[in-house]
Amino acid sequence: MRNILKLIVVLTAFCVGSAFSLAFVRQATKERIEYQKLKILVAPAVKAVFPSYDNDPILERIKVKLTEKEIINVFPAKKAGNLIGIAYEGIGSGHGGAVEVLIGIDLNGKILGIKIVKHGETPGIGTKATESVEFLNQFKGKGVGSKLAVGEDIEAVSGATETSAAITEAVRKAIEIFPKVKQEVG
Amino acid sequence: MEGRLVKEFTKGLWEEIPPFRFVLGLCPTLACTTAVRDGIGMGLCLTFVLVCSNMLISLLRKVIPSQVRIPCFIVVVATFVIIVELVTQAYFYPLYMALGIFIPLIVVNCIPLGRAEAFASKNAVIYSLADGLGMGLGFTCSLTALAIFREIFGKGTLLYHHIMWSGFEPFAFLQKPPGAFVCLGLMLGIMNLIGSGEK
Amino acid sequence: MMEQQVWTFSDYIMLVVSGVLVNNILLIRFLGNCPFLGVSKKMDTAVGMTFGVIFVLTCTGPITWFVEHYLLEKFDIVYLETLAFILTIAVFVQLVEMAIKKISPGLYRGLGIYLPLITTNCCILGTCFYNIRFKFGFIPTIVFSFASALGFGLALIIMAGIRERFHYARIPKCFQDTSIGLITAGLIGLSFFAFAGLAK
Amino acid sequence: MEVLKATIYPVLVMGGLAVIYALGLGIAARIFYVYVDPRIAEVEEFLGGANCGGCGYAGCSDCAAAIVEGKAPVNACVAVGADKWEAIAKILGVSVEAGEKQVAMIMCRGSKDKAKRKFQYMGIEDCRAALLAGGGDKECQYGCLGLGTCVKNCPFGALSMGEDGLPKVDKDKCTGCGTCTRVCPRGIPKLVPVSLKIAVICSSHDTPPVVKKICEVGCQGCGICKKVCPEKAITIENSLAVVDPSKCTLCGKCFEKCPTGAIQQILPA
Repeated sequence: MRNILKLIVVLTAFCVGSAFSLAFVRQATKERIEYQKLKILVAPAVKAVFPSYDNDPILERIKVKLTEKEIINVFPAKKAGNLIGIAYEGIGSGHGGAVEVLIGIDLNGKILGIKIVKHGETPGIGTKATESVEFLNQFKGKGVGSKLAVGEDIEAVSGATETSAAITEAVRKAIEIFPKVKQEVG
Repeated sequence: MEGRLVKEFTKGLWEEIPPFRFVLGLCPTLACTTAVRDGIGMGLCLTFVLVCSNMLISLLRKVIPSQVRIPCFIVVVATFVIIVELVTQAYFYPLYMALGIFIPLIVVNCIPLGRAEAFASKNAVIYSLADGLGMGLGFTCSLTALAIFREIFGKGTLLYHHIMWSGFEPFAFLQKPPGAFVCLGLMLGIMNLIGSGEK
Repeated sequence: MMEQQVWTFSDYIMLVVSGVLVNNILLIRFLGNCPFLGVSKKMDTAVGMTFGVIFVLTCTGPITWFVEHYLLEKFDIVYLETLAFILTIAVFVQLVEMAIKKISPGLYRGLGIYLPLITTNCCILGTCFYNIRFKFGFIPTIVFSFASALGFGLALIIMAGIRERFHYARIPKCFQDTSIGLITAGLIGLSFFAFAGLAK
Repeated sequence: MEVLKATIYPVLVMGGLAVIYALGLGIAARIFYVYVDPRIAEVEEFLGGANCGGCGYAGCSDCAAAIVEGKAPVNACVAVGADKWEAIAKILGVSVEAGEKQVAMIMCRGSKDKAKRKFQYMGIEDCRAALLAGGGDKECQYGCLGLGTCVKNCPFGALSMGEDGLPKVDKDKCTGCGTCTRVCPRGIPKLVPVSLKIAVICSSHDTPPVVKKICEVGCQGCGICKKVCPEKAITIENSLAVVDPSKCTLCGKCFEKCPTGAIQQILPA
């Protein structure tokens, strides 16, 4: 019995010590890791949706609480210290799962540009829409007050209707929350 | 004492250099040597883990009961591995992405566990430090050497700079997994040849 | 293959083909090379090791899956994955070793000596990580773990068959043993490339 | 609050895991406790340690267990001498039943100049490999191929390859483990009692005319020795003379009469 007790005490002590020290390392590196991950994933998209800016939108990201559970990252673009626009993601459901679209919006709610961040669409079919510059450029200039519906103010890429609709859905959803986001970002 | 310190340090660099003389830790040697940056990165990660775990185990060697020493060693090594994982993720993200699963797998790399069992649990802290540093750097050198060869001839680049002449057609085979095996096998053979010439 | 919701029977077949042949854990994914070169000198030991790995991996795969999803994710401490997994594997292997020793001494004689080696076999821990990273559900986890172990065994046994013949071959002295073993492994790996395209 | 949570959760979870695992191991160690006879380790100390398999068990520790359990005699290990057997017997508290030391003997005299070759073999230096190439280079299908597979496999270094292309046995080093007998594709080395005084040093079952043609020193099975032996100790079995050492008085008549000298008195080395 004493042997078992000794076993438990030693192993537990090691594990607790290890977990304790790791918790600290984790807290020290957490912010940086999130920044690095976003930088790889989102930074190219941010560059694509804004014409020009001179800050690091990833570093200055703002967390906006939409509801109790839903928190999104908002990336502000600045020029000479003045906020010129914000970028954040909208999600639509496509053929192969979620389609994540980053949209850049100026302060008046006008879309500056959009870029697909992540999708699972079929190569050669759905990707016709995700890669079409013409299709994506249709969104430029639209914004709060636009209908944003396929067949009305957005023309779908033929052969990739489903994906076109998913992208449009993502943009529409993002625009819907714009007033709230703007209020938070201020 | 100084003489012994130097000896413990240098043995890892040639006489017992892993993974050539000690055929241990082959998985990262094969997987993380497609580019020089990855090879050096992997080597340094392992060196850090090895030095830290060697020192800590040497410090605690009188506290750990022998029946549970292996689980304890594993916990110590795993702790440092997670630290490395978090730090590379925070500061060297591209390297972290390139090495992928092989960073957490340092835990089961035979080198840290083997050194803990064979050396650190029996020797004083200072010697364990020298041993860990020597072995780690030896491992780094081996990986770098293999990576230099594979990157130059497999991709035609060195640290991502093109260095071969313009018409150079890279041997893609060297970048593929079987190329890694063959390459390491040949290098081991050459090491043996040099080693046997010395005697 | 990833994040798939509904798994049909043919998906499982593809998963096995992929695990055993296309993405062979030893030759293509580079996991478990130390025991691969260590115990492939004789056929008997290779077969013993193979059964050990198949058994341990098929059990630890699902166990670590539970640890990940019902413990680590719940408490938001996924970064402790490495520590929790290796501890689980080490303890499991030791338990099995003790149990086999008691229940079947004959089996212990054949398998027991390989069990301590299996703890530090990176193909076990590596496959457990892959199960999580590929976001497999519970059943695919079991299938993939088994397929990986089978792939390991296949490569190991092929290698042992070839290495036994090294006795009769005239190999230059400096290339003997590990060196020629690695080159042979490379050539086997090259032949496994022929399976590429058979499954994802 | 957040920071507290982030510290306490990992500590609690890992601590909990450790307690459960350690408890499991501790309990399992108790449930699955196996009594290992300490004498097994003691006995193993005295065994050869070469895992030669001469005892018929899977290895030295296996043999030690068999000895302790009484399934194998205390002198089961042929690789060590009588003093070790006595030590083992002392551990177990029994006496040694006498068993004579056995040594290997090469049952062929067909050296390079005495036995004819079919062709010149230039392949891998291994008798088993040579046998695959047209059944070996010797005309005699029973004789020693002389490529030294037995020499390479002897765990005690008791065999060496002689100038004449036949292996030589060092009787002092030989432990009678029988490895050479097992690895030789033709079974040329045979285990014989170390005190053996007379033997027919040939393995050929070829008929007299065949042997006459291919080997100067082989036993032809002519039967002259059988005729001259006053004790009727010699028989001819399948064209090969066999001596019964229990009947032989070493009178020497057969040595004189044998036309090829295959039957020999064994002189102490």
